[in-house]
Amino acid sequence: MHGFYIYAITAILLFCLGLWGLAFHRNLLRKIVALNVMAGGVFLFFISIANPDQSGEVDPVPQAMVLTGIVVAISLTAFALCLARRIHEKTGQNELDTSCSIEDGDG
Amino acid sequence: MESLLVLVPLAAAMGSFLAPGRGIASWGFLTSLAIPALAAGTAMDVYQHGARRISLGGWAEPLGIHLHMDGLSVIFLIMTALVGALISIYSAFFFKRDTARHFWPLWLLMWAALNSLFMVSDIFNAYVVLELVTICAAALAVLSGKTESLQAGLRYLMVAMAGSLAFLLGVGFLYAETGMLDMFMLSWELQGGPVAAAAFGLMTTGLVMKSALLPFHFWLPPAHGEAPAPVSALLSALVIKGSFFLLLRLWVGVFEPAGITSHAAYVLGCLGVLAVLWGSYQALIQPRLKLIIAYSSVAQVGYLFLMFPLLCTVPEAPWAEKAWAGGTYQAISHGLAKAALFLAAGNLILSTGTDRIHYMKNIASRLPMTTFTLGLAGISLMGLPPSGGFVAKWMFMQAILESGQWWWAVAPVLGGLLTAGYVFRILGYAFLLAEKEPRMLPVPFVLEKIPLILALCSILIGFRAEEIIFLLQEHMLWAIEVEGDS
Amino acid sequence: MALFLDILVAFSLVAIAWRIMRAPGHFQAVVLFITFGLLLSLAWARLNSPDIALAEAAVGAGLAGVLLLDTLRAVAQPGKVKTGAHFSWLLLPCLLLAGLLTLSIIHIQPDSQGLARAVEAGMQTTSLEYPVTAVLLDFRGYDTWLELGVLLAAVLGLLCVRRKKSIRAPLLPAPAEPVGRWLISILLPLILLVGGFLLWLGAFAPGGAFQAGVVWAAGGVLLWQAGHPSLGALPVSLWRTGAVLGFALFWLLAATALIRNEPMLTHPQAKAWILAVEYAAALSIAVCLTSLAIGGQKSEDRNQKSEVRDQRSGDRCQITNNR
Amino acid sequence: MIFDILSILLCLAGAFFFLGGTVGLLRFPDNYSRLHALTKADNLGLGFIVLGLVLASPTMPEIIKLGLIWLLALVGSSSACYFIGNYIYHTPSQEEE
Amino acid sequence: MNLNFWLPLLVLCSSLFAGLIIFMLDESRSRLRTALNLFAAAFKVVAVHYMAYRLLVHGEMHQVGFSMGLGFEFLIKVDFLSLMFLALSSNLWLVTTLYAVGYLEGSPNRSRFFGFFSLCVTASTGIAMAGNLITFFIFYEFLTLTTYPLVVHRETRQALEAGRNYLWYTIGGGSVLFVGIVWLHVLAGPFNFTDTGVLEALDPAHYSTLVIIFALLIAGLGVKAALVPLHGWLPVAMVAPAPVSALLHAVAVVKAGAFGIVRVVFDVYDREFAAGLGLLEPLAIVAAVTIIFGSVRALMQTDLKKRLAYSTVSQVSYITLGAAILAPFSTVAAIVHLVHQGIMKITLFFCAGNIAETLGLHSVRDMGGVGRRMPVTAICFTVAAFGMIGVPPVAGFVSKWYLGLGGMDAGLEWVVGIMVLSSMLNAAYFLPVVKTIWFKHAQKKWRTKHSGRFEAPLTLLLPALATASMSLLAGLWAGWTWSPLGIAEQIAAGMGALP
Repeated sequence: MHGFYIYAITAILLFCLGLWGLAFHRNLLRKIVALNVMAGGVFLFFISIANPDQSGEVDPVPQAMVLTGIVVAISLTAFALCLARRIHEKTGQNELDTSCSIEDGDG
Repeated sequence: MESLLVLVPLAAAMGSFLAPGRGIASWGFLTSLAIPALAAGTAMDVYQHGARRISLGGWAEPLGIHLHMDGLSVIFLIMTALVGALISIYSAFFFKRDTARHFWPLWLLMWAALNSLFMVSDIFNAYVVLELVTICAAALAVLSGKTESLQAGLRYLMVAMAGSLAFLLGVGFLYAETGMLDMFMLSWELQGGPVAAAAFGLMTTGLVMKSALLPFHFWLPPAHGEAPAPVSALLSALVIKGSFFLLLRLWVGVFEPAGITSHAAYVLGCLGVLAVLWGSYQALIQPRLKLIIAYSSVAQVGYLFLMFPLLCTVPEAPWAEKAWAGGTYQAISHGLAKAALFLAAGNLILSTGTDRIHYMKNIASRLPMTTFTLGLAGISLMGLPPSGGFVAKWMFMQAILESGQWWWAVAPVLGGLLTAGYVFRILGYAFLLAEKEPRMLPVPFVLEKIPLILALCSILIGFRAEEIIFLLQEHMLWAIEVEGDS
Repeated sequence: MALFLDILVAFSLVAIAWRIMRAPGHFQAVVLFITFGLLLSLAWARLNSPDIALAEAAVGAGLAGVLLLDTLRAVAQPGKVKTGAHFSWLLLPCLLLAGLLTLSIIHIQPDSQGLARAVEAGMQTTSLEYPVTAVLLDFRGYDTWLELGVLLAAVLGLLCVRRKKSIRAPLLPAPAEPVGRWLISILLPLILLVGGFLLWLGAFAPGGAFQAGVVWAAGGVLLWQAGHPSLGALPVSLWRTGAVLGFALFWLLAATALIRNEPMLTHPQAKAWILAVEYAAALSIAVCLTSLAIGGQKSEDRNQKSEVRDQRSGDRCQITNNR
Repeated sequence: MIFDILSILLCLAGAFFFLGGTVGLLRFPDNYSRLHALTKADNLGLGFIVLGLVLASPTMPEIIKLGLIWLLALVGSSSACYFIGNYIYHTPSQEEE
Repeated sequence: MNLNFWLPLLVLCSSLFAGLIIFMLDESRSRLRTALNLFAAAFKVVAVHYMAYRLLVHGEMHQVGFSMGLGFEFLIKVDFLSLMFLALSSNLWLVTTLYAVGYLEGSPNRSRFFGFFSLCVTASTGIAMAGNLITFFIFYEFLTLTTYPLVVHRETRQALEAGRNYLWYTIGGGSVLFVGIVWLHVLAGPFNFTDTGVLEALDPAHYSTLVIIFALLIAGLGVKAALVPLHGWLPVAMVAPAPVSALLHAVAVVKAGAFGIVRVVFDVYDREFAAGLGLLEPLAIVAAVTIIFGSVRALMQTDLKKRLAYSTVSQVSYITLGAAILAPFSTVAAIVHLVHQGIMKITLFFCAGNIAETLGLHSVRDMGGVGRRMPVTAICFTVAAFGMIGVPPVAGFVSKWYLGLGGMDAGLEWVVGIMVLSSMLNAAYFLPVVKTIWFKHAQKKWRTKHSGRFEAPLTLLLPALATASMSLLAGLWAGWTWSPLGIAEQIAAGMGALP
């Protein structure tokens, strides 16, 4: 019972810390790590509600959802990292330009 | 029938992935033949027999996942089918082979995901489908491989991921509160309360981030402006609508019955008005055609959010039907018009090699068809009669005046004026005589026709609003609840 | 005592997350993130969810760690460690948000069983014996199917960014020393075995397609790291087939139901059907994750030239041909 | 009863070695000795803990699994140690943090 | 075949299809284009007159309507008032087309020009036949859009500037009008022009809202009708080619605004009810101010076309003024001036265009000797100018006479004062032009482009001649039952509004 609150609140804290990190860091890698911390928080929340009283009874549906979520998260992370890498190759930067370019379109 | 809407593009996606040879575009052709027919069939079905749902795998609520078709879904499905099919044909002629190899599987996957999204009934399933749309959209956005597009794509991806995670946390809260995931069960199970409110806030924020409403609009113009033209069209016309559709579904179906929407609705409405003004203003000062169109999307998305204060503040409001119809109409006519605009911009780039509007001089006589397309789509965006945009504006305006929340009228009136400003800014350059004849390449026949067809569609849907509005009002989400109960 | 342990785990999670955000060096942050993943899997073990713990240990700590470290190596800027951070005041609203969400969490009555009862009822009908696997493959098979789609889409996205026909990373030079080779020769069979075991286990106990796929993917990454030529020798068509196989079988499962005039994804509750799909899914997950892990590499030199050409020609359409 | 006490004692011993390894990691002056402390102490610590758990576990399959875990951990940590050492050896200019 | 159904559609489609086909024609096929255009115009004239015959003589009702699913009907319905505007626009389309063919000979982008020209006429036809406010609005906005390409036709920076100006004004006006229409719709539900007393039957609590709505409607329509201070776009738009100016001032745009005001006052609000709400007097004052202001500004212009433009600002407000005075005579004046002003002003523009095109003269000061060089043009100009001033027997006199009578009837003596003042101002800015044309000698050598048998190409000369004689005839035969005045009198007597 108390376990539920402990983990749920931890989950929320992780989510919010990740959110802050996402806004706080300029480095793309750090942003992606922050997103993953957020994801960890969300997943932790799901599992904490799957198993509120830490008895043997575990709701399998959130577990399945988290498994799905982990795959989705790693897919997006891998793609984002690949993009970050490509950007580094082209610009030598690990950050995004904040200014919107006015280059020509897809010509 | 409905399942085929998902199965067919998925099969084509696999096909184009496994056989990326010379005929890769034929996968797209086949799909764009099949999907409009299937969507029309589904629409007829719903039109005649009312809303229906199927349980995937034969597992009933609350365990299984369902697909849900009602008036709202089929209208979005048809819009997606129409826009998707036309853009597919355009793309078949637009992309060279080495780009086509990457384009087709991603777009077909995304098409399936969008179709699935418009039939979604399960909130976790909604998350998975949204992520599929997101990753495909981000990958498509970087298709050109330019640095700007890579940066824009990554920015979009990260915003969308954060939005999805907020949405997912909201799903968790709802599940913790009610122990179920099906929207239609939630709609009569969910009571108000802090947990539901937290879920509401998280899901709304997440989806608003993905729909690019004002404070979260920053990712949209570069992402849509830097992508190749057909991709910009897809992103603007369809992808934003996906998350907006889900938001609408959740608000009207789940949270409004629970009575936790009223204050937030005003916030969304205000943001919508600001988005209309800010987006239009930005569109007025952009130097590039595609950026103008992209900022116009920011503004037009703002319109959509006017629906919420009109729909979700007063229960059982008599004007709700009008706001409902107006918003939906806005969504579909914007989809059609925006696709037409981006494709026309694509033609322009093909022909002149740039989309800076200073170089657009004299296209009115050199590319009359494209100019005409820009004009027609512009009419729909401005909401001038007779066009889809006008129907939307008419319905909205009626709802606004009937509800007595007259201050929302700022958006349609001023927004319409500003829209006229940027549309005619484009057309003004188009009519301007060039000092010296610019070098222009001819544009292939099909590429010129397709945006014109899209623009014409966005006008024509203004003529026969009756059936669409019937579909929307007779088979509204909340009208189905009784049937869903059985 | 148990409570103490929970508090300890929870506190360390938060503390590590804080350190991840505040770490001055990127390398430090990544290593801390790997630790974070391990700790998270510990939390899940504490919460009686061995499946998730397994998956997290393999993915969150393992695969994500490899990805992050690899990227870090590629984008390292020697002599220029910028911690270009801004918006530190944003911590305040984030904490406020945390406070609000916590306030609402206190109102959750964690005694509702969720869908556990419905799953129990469903277990009577389905041919699978382990609830989590049943939910994944049967009750909510649609999610799993689309999740394979997301994985596939990520691979497609990678190809798109890299402008490659297939994920074929340049092989690292084979290690000169015997230890690496020895390690591969010991670990690889073991990895194959463990993956198969997990897959087999999934039908009635914690384990299943996903965990097995991740373990196999780890094997693939190891192969690549060790510069083993077998990965490069894989024909492109075979690789493609492997990547879509699970997805395609799911598609068949969905489509055949239509022929029998049943809702999509309905299937005769024969175990063979489900198991075939599960095994194919495991294979596809392994192929896709391996591709994701090693596909972000820069292309080989030969490819690089064509890549440059690609960029220059950009997206100009067939018009140039038509003229 | 006697098994339980023995098991607890063995686990405590394992924990002690882990602690020692960690202290070594933190306190030793150069990379090689740090590595040494870490791997040696961890292997030993894990060995003790596995032994303790073996004493406490009821069935044969579990005992085998525990044994496998120890073996795998040994393989893993020793090769990791080798790789790290190799790396440090080949990049002498790399200063410590 | 049910003519009552098909005839209005035919009238509408004759120009619509002509326009669409012309768009598709290649630029070089000028003969085919001209033939098509003239045929469509002639067909339209015939159709309109046949419809007029059926309506006026046999009392047949022409009506087409279908529901758009938005809670209102798209309704096309022809009454006497529609007929006035229809006859004006169809006849003038024919002559203007002829004129434009000659005027634009050999210039680029003619397909686009004539296409939009036809669409523009379609829009004004639709405005004439609209059976309710929403249908009216649809065509009204359509008109805005189709005139833009005409205004910017020359594709110069100046033309674009004028076009932008035009758009800001008219689209802004359109938005205001839109708000007014929707509000009215929300308040009173859907109703047609022929339904009387709808607004009067409303809860008196809504009367104050009705005042606001009236203001919105008039403000929206006033932009096109060039009511001061919403007239700014009109003089700037003079950069467009002469046929376009003719169209803007006489047939389509300005007229549409004035016609809309007449509709709103007569058929939406009903004059008695509007007067009861106290709406008419302010409107009359605005109109009076516009009349004087326009005339004064016209006096200050040296460019002939500019002078004509300000003259339009002033003259069109006669219509508004007539509508705003609650007396049968002024009603007649408002309606009849709709036609009279059209034919007279178009004559003036044709003549100005002729002079500019043939001799390259724009400024009033340079026009000495034109009377000797181009006598026919000069005569036409003089007739129309006299009409504008109000010299009998030209048509303008009739309008002014009735307006004055109406003012006396309604007890608003100041209207007569306005009439006198305005006529004096009219004289003050037209007579010098006439004098220069006839009695001054040429100051410098003319740039002559044309060297034919006549003073100007026949296509430019004939239209001017035609409209000049029309304005003369309309004055001379004003007593005929089916003359503009005759029909206007019938409308004022309450016969125009068929059930």
